[in-house]
Amino acid sequence: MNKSFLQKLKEFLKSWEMVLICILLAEFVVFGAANSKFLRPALLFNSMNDFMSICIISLFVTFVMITGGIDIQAGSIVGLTSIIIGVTWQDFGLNIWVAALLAVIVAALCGALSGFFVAYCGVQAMVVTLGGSFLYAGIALLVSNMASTASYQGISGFPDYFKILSKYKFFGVIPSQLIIFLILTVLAYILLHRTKYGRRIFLVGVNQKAAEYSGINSRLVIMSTYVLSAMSASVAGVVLTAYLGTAKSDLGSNFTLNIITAVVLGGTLSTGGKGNVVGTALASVVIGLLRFGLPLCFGVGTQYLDIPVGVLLLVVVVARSMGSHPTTANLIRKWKERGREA
Amino acid sequence: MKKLLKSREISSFLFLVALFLIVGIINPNFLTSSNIVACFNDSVVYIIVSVGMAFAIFIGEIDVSVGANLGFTATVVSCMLRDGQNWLLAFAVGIIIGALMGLFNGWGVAIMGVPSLIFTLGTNGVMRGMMYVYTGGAWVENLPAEFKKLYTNTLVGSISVNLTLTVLAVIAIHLLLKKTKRGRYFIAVGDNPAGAAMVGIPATQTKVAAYVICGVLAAISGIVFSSRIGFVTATSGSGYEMKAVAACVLGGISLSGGVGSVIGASIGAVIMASISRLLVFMELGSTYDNTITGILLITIVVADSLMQRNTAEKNRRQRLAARTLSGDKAKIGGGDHE
Amino acid sequence: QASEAVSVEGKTVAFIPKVTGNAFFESANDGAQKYAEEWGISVEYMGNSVAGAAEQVEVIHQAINTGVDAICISTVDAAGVSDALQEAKDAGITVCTWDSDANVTDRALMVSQGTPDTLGKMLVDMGADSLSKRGKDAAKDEIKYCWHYSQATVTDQNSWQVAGEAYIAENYPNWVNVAPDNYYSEQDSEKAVTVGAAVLADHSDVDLIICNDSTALPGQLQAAQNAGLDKDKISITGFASPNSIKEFCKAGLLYEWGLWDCQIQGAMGCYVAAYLAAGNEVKVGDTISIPSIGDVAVEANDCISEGAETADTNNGVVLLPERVVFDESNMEDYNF
Amino acid sequence: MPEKALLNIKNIYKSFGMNAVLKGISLDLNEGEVLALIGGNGAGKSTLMKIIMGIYQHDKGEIFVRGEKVTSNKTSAALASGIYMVPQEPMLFPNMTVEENIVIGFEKKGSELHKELTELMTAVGWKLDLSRKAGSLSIAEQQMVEILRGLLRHAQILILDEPTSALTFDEVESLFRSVNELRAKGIGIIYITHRLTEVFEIATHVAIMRDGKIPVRGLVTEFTREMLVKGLLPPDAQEKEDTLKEQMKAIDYEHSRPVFELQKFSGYGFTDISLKVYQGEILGLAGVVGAGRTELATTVFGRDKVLGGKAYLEGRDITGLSTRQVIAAGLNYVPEDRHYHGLFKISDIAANTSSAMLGEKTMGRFLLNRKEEYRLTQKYVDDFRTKITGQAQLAGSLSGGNQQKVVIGRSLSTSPKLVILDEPTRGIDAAARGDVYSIIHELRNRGLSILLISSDMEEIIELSDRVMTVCQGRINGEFTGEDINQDKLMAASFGITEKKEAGA
Ligand SMILES: Nc1ncnc2c1ncn2[C@@H]1O[C@H](COP(=O)(O)OP(=O)(O)OP(=O)(O)O)[C@@H](O)[C@H]1O
Ligand SMILES: Nc1ncnc2c1ncn2[C@@H]1O[C@H](COP(=O)(O)OP(=O)(O)OP(=O)(O)O)[C@@H](O)[C@H]1O
Ligand SMILES: [Mg+2]
Ligand SMILES: [Mg+2]
Repeated sequence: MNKSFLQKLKEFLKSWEMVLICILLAEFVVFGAANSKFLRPALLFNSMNDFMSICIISLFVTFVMITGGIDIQAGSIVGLTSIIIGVTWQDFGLNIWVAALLAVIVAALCGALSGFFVAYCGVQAMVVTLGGSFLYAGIALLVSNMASTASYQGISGFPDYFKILSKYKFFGVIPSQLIIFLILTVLAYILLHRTKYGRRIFLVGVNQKAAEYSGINSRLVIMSTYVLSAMSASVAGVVLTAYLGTAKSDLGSNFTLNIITAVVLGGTLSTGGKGNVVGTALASVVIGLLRFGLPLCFGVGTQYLDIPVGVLLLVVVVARSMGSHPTTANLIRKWKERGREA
Repeated sequence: MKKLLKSREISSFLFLVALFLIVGIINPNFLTSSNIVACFNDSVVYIIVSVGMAFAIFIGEIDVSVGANLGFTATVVSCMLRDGQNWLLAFAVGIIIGALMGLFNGWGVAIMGVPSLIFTLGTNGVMRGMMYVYTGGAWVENLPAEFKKLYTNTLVGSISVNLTLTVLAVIAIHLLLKKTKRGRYFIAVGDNPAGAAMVGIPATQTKVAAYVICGVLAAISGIVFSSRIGFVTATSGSGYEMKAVAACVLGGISLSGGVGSVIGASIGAVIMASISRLLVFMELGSTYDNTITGILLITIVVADSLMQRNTAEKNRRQRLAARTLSGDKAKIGGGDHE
Repeated sequence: QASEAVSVEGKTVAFIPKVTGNAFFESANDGAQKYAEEWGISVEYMGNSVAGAAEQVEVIHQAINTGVDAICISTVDAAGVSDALQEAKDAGITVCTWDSDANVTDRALMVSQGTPDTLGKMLVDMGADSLSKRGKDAAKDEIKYCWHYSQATVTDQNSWQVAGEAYIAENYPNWVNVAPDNYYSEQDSEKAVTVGAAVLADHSDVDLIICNDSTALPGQLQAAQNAGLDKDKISITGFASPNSIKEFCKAGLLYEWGLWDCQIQGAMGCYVAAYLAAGNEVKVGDTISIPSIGDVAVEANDCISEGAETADTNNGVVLLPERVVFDESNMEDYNF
Repeated sequence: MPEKALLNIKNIYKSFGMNAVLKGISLDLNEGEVLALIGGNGAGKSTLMKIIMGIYQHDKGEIFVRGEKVTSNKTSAALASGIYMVPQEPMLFPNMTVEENIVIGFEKKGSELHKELTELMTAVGWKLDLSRKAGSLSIAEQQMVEILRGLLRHAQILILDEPTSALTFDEVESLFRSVNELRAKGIGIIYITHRLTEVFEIATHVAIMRDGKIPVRGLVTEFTREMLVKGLLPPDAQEKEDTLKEQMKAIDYEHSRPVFELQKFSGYGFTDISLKVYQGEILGLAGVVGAGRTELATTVFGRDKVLGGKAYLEGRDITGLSTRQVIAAGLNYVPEDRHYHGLFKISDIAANTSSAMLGEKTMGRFLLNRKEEYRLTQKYVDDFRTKITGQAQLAGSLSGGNQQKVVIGRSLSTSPKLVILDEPTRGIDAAARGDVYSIIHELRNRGLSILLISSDMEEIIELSDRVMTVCQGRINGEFTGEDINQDKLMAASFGITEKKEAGA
């Protein structure tokens, strides 16, 4: 507001997002140098399709984590969405869009249920959503039993106009999933950083009691973040179902760790009160490109990718906490002072 | 007060009994003594890993790398045994690996101050990957028959030696935690870290120790795991971290730290370990596995939390009401201030 | 006809399992690598440690990006990988399948371990044989049996179970299935043992357990061993690699079990993929001669899945020449 | 001076990051001394004590205990050498019992300790249920547990960091008795406080800390109250307080209407409260800690259940409304506990100020109106002369007084008709206190009604037009004009005077 553009720029250059952008650039440089294929737009964009679901969910799990909670059930809601779409479309004859809408509504209810337990019953988010991850995955399996086709055959044959949702390529290269992600990022950014609702999320995360004394309905705010993250998981489920052309109950079952990694890497404080949609979006892309680039450029097998992602997470969090560690902080101060004297 | 403390474990235990009875009503085959004993026998791996997790949770942190730790240790120890190495050496190597992983986690969490969920998530990923690197993805098979016998050896009736040792160890750990000066530190650190520092409790050391214990127990459970299963796959132990957390919560341990006991964790572990088995007896098939686990977990924690909140609220109101009541007395008796 | 086949030398094949870290797929990869050296092709083993459609699509994309000549895949879910395989075809990559098939229109050749009928019958026959060996009369006694495998969602294992049930109904009407819903252990070794132990405890009188899954069989055997049973008290049989069961056989827990030679299957899959990628063309009825393995015939798709169409060229099924029943006498001849 | 000082601190330096807190502190403590350490908020008193305890490490300087240089900087070493600190905020283990809390860390057997503990408790004359969970204790009781901990340890050097800020009169009395007994036994005590009366009551020596240094120290007898106040204030500070009382115009009760009214209002912790607050009036609510005034305020504010009676704001019934509705109706509350209920520490000042306004249309319908937020924040920053580096500064990094100004600013942002101020100057230093007083006066002069809850009698006397005393959850006195004085208020607060006498 009262800051000059230069000041803002300076602040941005020092921000965590800038670090992420640097890591992203480093990825492009290293991978690009190792194998020029990496830089081919068609390949690069195509590869993004494979991790867009994680990016989409991470955006809104950020909301949950800002309130001081955590959401480890989002992954199983992806599968639940997928199988609901499949079963209601194939066996109940619903229009595919109606089926998708229904799935999103069910997901929202699931999120509301977990959110209710967290916000109104005061149960730890970790346990509730852990229970939720079991429960919703289990329900997905039960729904899949309702299908007339034997469960091992899966449900497929979705109409093309549904599949195009995830398959269309703008200008022949930019996949629609990426566009959906960008739209959602902008949406999440506005919601979190520009609206009164977003401000309430932050305040509740910083100090729930003080928020209540300010007349904020903190429980409703907390619950709503779980609804939002479940809905985003559901959108990811719709996108993924359209992308794969098949409805399965176990889609997304192993997304959890990647989602949390992306949110944390994005700079969200796991104790709540601090976080950033842009950081999350960047971090999720950083992870995705790592998973794409390492096999392509260095022949690392997919089953080994947990190592570099884990190492990246460890290095980043340790480095960041080192910055605030007393001994290093002292070192930095001394170093700065010496710089001033010189 | 002490009774109240204990009641959390007792309510978990009653829940376990109720669960068994319900299944017994559906299928009387379940309630044979040998089957019940088998339920406990087969819970040993879960008990050990959950007790380890309990230490991490006591201090107010979490360790989601125990599953990978378990799997990795199982892999390394099994490879050594398969290749005919000395058993003691193999066990020692396994336990050292577990301790080192615990130490590393402890360093990250207690010394570097990284949030524990995040840090152990990272080590989890790295260790899972290492399992592949170590085995190249292949199964470790054909473990020595004598090693597998370690699991089935029985003591009294069909109660296994493992179970007996585990139960004794759990009781010993429980007593150490409750009765010794250093044992109490774990709970204290989780209860109020800053307060712990005030009375001279070495908070950092205690936290690191908790992680080392957690790592060592994960490693031991990895060894028991391989002697029970007889072969180790590249995904062995995945999912154990969450089940161990669930076991602790079912056993009345609060995730915010400072509350609960290892006995509670063990009871929770028996519940978690028995679910697949219960489903077989209920003819429900594994389709219901997740649903039931989820419902169990949510119901118990929600009920527990509501109950706790109610008592706290009741206490508060009683305390406040007592103040105005004594006000009445003051009026009548002319004040109780000398 | 294929006398002047173009050499496969120098071709690169991406060999994709359903999931890595599973003994069956790892053995198949070992076989493929072994023969690949001999044939002068390069086989790249690419997979994910999680068996999921989304994960497998990622792997297929990885193969396409790396620029392989051919893909030889065991699909997790035919529908789920359909589009990805089409993309591969569009990129000029030959797609073949092995073990678990894709939609017939998405691939050229499939190297199949056999029809569901053959495999279902084989499982039941091994069971009947085990029963006879311990003095039961499979044809007359009231035999109690059940199935224990990975999951209801696994295509091939289910098709064998269905075929096996049909075969039992026809030939052994005296048998009783004590758990028509089957037992599943989701390829989780710990669960396999737990479920196995529970089955034994719940049905102490069960005579035969058929484990048509390579994790369920050792798990079930381990549970039996832990319960102090052996091959003369209960009959357990199924499909698993010889190495994972040898010790159990030596310990007297089972008479026989079976599998096809998955090393050969993996190798064959890679060979036919490279063969087509090299520009050779095959029709139903042609034979492909594979160095050091032998001649194999290309058959129509409907021999493994009823009513499946077969395209004119480069489409069909290659059946594995043999499936093996392992027992104490021959198990040391195999190492996978 | 005796040969060996109990505690000898030489030239201590300490910084947190870029913030240099201690800049060369030297201090001695001898046997049988009670050293009162006073200083503004953030002067570094607690930090210095934490360094003595080995919780923080100093950057430079030396500490000697009984002539021996302290080499280990561990808390356990400090405890072993006979130092114990009762921290400013009690730090008990909420899930442990009182007894477990006190005996933790001892090597001795439980039964022995229990015996010692009960003996100790009868000696000091405090009653506490040893088997209660510490989490259920009131702050005063927690403080007692902390002190017992130190006594049981037979500490030679006892540090009390603002021990009385939450104690009742009785408890303060018995604490002082124990302090005197301990001093007689030759124990050295460092006593940190913001209450200057206490300094003269209990201390033998006094040291003033300002700006990371100790510019003034000596025997208590050498000082007067005025000298201490002068020593506390920065050299250039001007005396503001004089002007206050004179500016106040008397309220014309005849023609004024009550803005706020409680009729037989009851809730948890208080019963049968009836009172009226008039336009432009400051009604003081005096009492001792634990009288139930905070409960009254928070219940009116929609945080707890109403058990009976009615609350009216400008004639409108606001009984049992939610906090949000109460705020909208025109009432706001400045919580007693700034840290837990008031402040968003890791949010910026703008977000702190506007947080209660988020329900209003002026802050935007859906999107947040940043311009309006900036204007609003700047208004209160300017009005209250809050010292900030910019609106983007995090509230947690402000000093206590400035934090309080931010919270008061928020409570005014909703343009309330009545503001309830609960202990508005608790834990605030003298300079900031003056600022807060002038803010309160200004508000009154603008016609705002204020309900002032305070346990500081001087504060009540200085600010209020009319005072009511609360004792054990009931109103037991009303005072106006000349009646508003220490003696009468104190007596009523402790329930010694009956209502009729007081009213007469
Ligand atoms: N752990 C810490 N990290 C960073 N800064 C700190 C820390 N502890 C204290 N400070 C800063 O050090 C300064 C001195 O704080 P301290 O608590 O010692 O003051 P104090 O004199 O005890 O004040 P009060 O009267 O309010 O208790 C303050 O500016 C405070 O913000
Ligand atoms: N539910 C609670 N949880 C934590 N602390 C509380 C709670 N209720 C009161 N306190 C604290 O206990 C102390 C005693 O105050 P209490 O609310 O019991 O009486 P009070 O009427 O507010 O007294 P006063 O207004 O004179 O300080 C206060 O410091 C208050 O902040
Ligand atoms: Mg202080
Ligand atoms: Mg109060």
